[in-house]
Amino acid sequence: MLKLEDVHTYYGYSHILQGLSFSVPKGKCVALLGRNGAGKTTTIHSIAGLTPPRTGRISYLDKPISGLPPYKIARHGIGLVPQGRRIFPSLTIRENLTVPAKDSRQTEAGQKKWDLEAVFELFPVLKEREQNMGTQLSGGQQQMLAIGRALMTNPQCILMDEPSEGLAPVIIEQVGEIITRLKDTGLSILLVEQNFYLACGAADHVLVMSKGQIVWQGSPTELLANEEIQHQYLGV
Amino acid sequence: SSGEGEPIKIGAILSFSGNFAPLSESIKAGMELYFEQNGNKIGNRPVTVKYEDDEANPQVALRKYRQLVDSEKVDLLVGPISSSVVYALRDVIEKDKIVLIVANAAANDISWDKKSDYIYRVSISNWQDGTPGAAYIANNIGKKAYVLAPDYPAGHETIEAFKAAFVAAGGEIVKEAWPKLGNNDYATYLTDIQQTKPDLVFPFLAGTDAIRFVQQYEQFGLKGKIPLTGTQEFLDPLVTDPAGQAAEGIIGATMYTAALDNATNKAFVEAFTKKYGKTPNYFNVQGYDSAQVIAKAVEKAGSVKSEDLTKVLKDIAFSSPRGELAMDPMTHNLTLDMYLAKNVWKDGKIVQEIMGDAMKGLKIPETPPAKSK
Amino acid sequence: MATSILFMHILNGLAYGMLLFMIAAGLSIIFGLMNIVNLAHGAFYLGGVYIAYSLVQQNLGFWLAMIASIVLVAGLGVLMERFLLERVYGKELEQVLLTFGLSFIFADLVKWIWGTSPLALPVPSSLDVSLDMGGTMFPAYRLFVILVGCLLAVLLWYMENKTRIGAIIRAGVDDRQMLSALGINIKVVFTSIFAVGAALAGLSGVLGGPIMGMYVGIDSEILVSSLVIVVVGGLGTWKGAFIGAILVGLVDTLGRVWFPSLTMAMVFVIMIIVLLIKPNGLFGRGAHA
Amino acid sequence: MRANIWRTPTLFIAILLLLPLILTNYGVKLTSEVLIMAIFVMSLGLIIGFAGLVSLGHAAFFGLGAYVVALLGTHLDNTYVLIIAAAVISGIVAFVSGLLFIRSSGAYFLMITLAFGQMLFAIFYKMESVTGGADGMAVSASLNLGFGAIESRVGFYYLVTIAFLVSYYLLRVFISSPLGKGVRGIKENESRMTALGYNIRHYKLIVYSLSGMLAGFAGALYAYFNQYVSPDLLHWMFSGQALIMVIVGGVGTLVGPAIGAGFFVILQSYISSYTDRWPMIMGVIFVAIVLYGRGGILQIAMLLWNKLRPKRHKEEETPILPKEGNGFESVKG
Amino acid sequence: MSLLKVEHLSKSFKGLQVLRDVSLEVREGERHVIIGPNGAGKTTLFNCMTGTLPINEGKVVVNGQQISGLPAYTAVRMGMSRTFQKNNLFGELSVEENIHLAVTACKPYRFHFLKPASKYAEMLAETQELLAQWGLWERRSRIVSELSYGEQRLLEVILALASKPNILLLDEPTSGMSPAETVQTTMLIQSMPRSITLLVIEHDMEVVFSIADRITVLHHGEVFLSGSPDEISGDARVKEIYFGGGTLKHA
Ligand SMILES: Nc1ncnc2c1ncn2[C@@H]1O[C@H](COP(=O)(O)OP(=O)(O)OP(=O)(O)O)[C@@H](O)[C@H]1O
Ligand SMILES: Nc1ncnc2c1ncn2[C@@H]1O[C@H](COP(=O)(O)OP(=O)(O)OP(=O)(O)O)[C@@H](O)[C@H]1O
Ligand SMILES: [Mg+2]
Ligand SMILES: [Mg+2]
Repeated sequence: MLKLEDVHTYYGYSHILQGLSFSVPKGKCVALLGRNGAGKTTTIHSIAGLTPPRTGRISYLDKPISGLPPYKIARHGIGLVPQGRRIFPSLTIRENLTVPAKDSRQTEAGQKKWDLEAVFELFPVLKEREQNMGTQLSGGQQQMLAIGRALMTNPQCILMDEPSEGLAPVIIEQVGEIITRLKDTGLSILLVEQNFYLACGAADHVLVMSKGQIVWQGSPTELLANEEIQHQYLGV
Repeated sequence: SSGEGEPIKIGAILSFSGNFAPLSESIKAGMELYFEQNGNKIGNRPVTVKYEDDEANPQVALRKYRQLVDSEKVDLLVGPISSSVVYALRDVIEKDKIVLIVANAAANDISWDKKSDYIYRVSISNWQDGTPGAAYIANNIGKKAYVLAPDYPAGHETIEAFKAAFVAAGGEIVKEAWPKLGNNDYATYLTDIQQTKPDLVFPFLAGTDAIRFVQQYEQFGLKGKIPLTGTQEFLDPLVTDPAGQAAEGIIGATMYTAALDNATNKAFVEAFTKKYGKTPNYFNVQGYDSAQVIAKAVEKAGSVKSEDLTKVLKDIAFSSPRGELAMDPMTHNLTLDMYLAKNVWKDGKIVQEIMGDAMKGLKIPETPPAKSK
Repeated sequence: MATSILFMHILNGLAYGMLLFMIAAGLSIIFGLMNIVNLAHGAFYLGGVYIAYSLVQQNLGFWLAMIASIVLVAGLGVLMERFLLERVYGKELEQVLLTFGLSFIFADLVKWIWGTSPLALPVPSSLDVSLDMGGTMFPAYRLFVILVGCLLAVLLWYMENKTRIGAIIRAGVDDRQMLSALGINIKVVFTSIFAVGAALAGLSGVLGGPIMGMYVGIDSEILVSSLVIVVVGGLGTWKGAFIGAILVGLVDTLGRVWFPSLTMAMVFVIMIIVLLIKPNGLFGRGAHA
Repeated sequence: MRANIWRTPTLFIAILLLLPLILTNYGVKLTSEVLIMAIFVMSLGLIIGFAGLVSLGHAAFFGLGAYVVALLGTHLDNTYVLIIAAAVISGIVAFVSGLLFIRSSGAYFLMITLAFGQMLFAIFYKMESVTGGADGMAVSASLNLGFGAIESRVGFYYLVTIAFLVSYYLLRVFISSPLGKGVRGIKENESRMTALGYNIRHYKLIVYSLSGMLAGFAGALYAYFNQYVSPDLLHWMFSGQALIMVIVGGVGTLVGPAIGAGFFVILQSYISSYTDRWPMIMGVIFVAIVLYGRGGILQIAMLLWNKLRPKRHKEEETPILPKEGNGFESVKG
Repeated sequence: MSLLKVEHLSKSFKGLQVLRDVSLEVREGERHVIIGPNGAGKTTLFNCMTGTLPINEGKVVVNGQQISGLPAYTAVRMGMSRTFQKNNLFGELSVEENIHLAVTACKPYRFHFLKPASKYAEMLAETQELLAQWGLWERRSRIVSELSYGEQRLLEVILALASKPNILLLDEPTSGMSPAETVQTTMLIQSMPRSITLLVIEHDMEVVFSIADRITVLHHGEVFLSGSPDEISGDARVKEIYFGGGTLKHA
């Protein structure tokens, strides 16, 4: 499982994450909510090693991963669905999926292995268009591709930064189901969402973030009950 | 104002970077050898030579010229490899009234329209390079010549000269080819030669162009099939050493080879091989003679003032490794003896073998000859 | 003009094109694929041919010398990528200055070590024969160069279509961060591919030397013609460099025959025409650099 | 604040005007050459740093300007006419070639401009009867602004200085003007500019032609300076040098390229006269600039300046650094 | 009469038919929302209307004047400006500079080059206004690439507004915005003067139904259904292909 202890991250001089501590248990989904600029993406990037924390400790399965280069962290089995899709423009859709592909040796026995077929089955449109360039997909389709790409690394723990962005409601529901399915196969999930209902629907535990700090946490039901927090920090 | 023992400053403008580097280095070596032999003194005055790199670019050369003349205050200049540099410098030289000893630039016009009281050439002119071999070739090798030279002024001047002399000797130019300067693949021309089937091929090429040509000439199986002649570039270690056996058998006229049999040359070759451990090429000689001419002129004139120097330079005579030479006052260009030579393969190395005289006392005409064809 | 001679000229053109392709192959990887503006390409060529020359002088034999000098040049490439270029990925202009500086340094080193007088790397004796092709002779060595060119083409084709390498590099050029976040050690990939590119440039030096010659100053000629080929063909695909080289080789050669007065500008005329019709080169993937 | 904006320039101008008093003849000549180069390199810096058009054929316009003076000069000897003709003709050629080339971008633009330059080079190289071909030609026109021919070095120096200052000032206004900002925007993001309603083609063409004109102007001055022109002035090697000067000085600024020009020319001419190893030394310097002087000499200079200067000015000064500045200085300063 | 007309528009990318005979009419002042499954062709429709992409058949008419076929930048001259689904900003420039460019775009003085832009009071004023209105004032000198994603989404919308359009095309304006910003943006959109005609692509139903006068559903590149919000929300087939079970709401 994934564990953050008193993580501080900076961009140059600006102190963004101010002592973040939380953990994502195995097979559970933790949702991270907060207004724009709260520091959610920075949190995700700190874990993935894209913006390494200056102080504090991040460990996965009790192995420290803070300070490792991103690719090593990823090889620990941590997958990333980045904000804004970040599809590789000069790769075809197929290549976008195959480039990160990792064979299932590392994936635990009995766990569902993600490969092209599996992803194509999940998002059939990707198969229809496999030879198109990644950026020739519609926004939503790119989002699907980004999710599929992360799954292709057969992660143990997956970091999702606003996976529902630009998706039609039906597909959002589908994403919700995917998340539940992933949990069932024993994946841990850190879910950053703006879609309040998706987050509350899929998550077992919710963190509310503001100005780089966790200002509230609890179960979805508690949050749904807590008008005040919703209003103050999420503006729902 | 030549006070006793006051040093003489010489400015050398050469092209140490770019394709002319080897020529420049050779000339430098020659000059250094001469001055070293004479205790780096002219008369009782120490000599210092300031070398500048013009990158074979007239614009840079002008900058270097100013540096030497305005800042270093040199007494006289020696140098350029490329003729365009001489043309660029000519007017300023006339203005500043400073003497330039040309150690290589071969353009004919330096002795004709662009002739200057302050510019004297101790190297060779394109006309003198193209002319001398022609008669022998026409009479002894063949009448149908395939000529090839880079498509730039020197190329045209040299071939022009050769043509005139060759036709005059009853020869005929069956084809002219003009590759670009620095052309690296001669396949097209070599194939064309195979088709044209001339009696002989007469190229004018310098440095690496010449080496590539000679080697590819062999690679395309032409060596030994169609006689290869050429200008003196093809009879010079600078080309024949790297070209190796491919250069074997080339015949032509040259103003210098280490094999020349005269006292000065014997001494020169010995001293040179002692200092540098290799046989001298004709650029070394051009450098050596430039230095020698400067020294002689200064001694004779007893001053470094241009007006004095020009008086003596006009008809200065000196004994060069090339033989006894003298400046032609009408053209400010040397009267040269040209020798017939041949590349022979002797114990793992190409050497030049003198076959006799090509032309004695060869002067460049005082005015441009009427163009042939 | 007789067909046989036309055939010869075309053969020459192809041979020259293949030579050019061999020389440009390294750049088409480093510049075309990795999108690194490498003005030191010519310097790699120099390195290749001069090192090989010295080793041959130590009578190591052409082929051993070739392998050794390729390895050395590749090593140079690794150092260059690891310690210098790595810091300027995505900054084309800084790459320009950096590699330009390096090419200055390398060229001057060569001058320092080997002197300025031109040298020549002899054709390996085993190939130093010329074959009779219907009356006209043709050097066996050039046929060998054509062969090598084809092999390189196959190699590049394989890398691009049969392995993930090509895709990984393109992805790395698009978004280094994202790619490494997907578990790919992009540093290692880039360094090794850069080394391959350098090695190819070195190889082209060794094999091109006997034809193109060896002297300080050829590096910039090599650089320009390689750039022309890679750009005419279009960045980012082996096909580009290959077809580009053949095209340039043919037109340049036939140009010498049919438009002798244009030889100076021939190559550039082709380039302008191609780029006016196809602004991204013949097979370009779209604007780069 | 105001004072602060004006201090540096006035200081700079003062220095330029006083230089001849302290410099040797050669120094004056060299500085004049540097200033001419500076104008040329600024013109290139304009399209590279602000329009993102990296050209490797800019010398073509410089050389063209020079040849215009040389060739026309044999027929009529009016400095004003010649210089204006040089600028205009170069500008027109830039415009026409721009029409064709603007379409391509990045490396393709780099190479197509290189090709264009080389074609012009070939033309001037080949037209022996007219241009003297490879041997070049002497410039007969004499420099005369109506009050007697300017022959003295110092006279010429001051002329060039004024030319430089004026060009610099105009460019400065240009880049901070709406048009200039538009150009900068295009460098950043073409599709957005189009979506905002800018006709990016026009902007690119305008700035490219302008830069060509300025290059031609510099070329014309150079023809007067050396009294001799040769095809080398159009060769891509020269374009390449200019490109290097731009980067060395600092891309995305105006002063940068000017400084780069001075740095390059002076350094090279001195180093090369003290050692044959000058290419290596230059090379090392370039590498060092990339590794330690992110963004060129100017950057380094500013950093030092900021260190030396009393703290309180920091805020006002920093914007000149390329990263923040982006040629939007005026908005900030 | 309708201000904006799309007539029988068709578009295909080498063989792939993306828009099929799409016709659309938007009355002046109308707030028209386009919804539809991912890949339905919404963004492509925008691209074709604004001339970003060439169209195969049909035409686009604004104020009775055909604009299809004209270069992209002319659309803005016709008072039609747009946002992008994928952030498309001047990453290296500051927020303020971004807006400067947007404001200047259609000003007569955009070609002036003899006076510093900083001397054009009007431009500065308009910029300030926008910055204040959208609460980016204190972030005005931030380099855009250093803004958070949502903050950048906000800037997308601002740039489109800056040219004072009378037809505004918004492609998923609130995607990536947090609920708070979404509400703010929605309100700003509602508060826009009726002189501005709105064409909005949106997947957030709350936003859709709070601004739409009229909704068009695109599906497989064809107009599937067009009608009032109530008609749409009531329609079973739309529910099936687009809304889905709506389970989320009751999570
Ligand atoms: N590269 C950067 N340099 C400097 N500051 C940055 C950078 N990226 C983000 N920031 C700042 O850090 C803060 C947090 O950014 P972050 O992207 O983590 O927010 P977020 O919670 O992901 O917001 P959103 O919901 O919009 O994605 C913001 O104030 C942003 O301005
Ligand atoms: N440049 C292109 N080349 C090929 N196909 C394209 C291109 N752009 C879009 N498409 C295809 O056209 C269809 C419509 O794309 P579009 O972006 O308009 O969808 P959309 O309605 O905006 O979807 P979303 O709601 O996900 O943004 C998609 O199937 C997409 O894959
Ligand atoms: Mg975020
Ligand atoms: Mg869309």
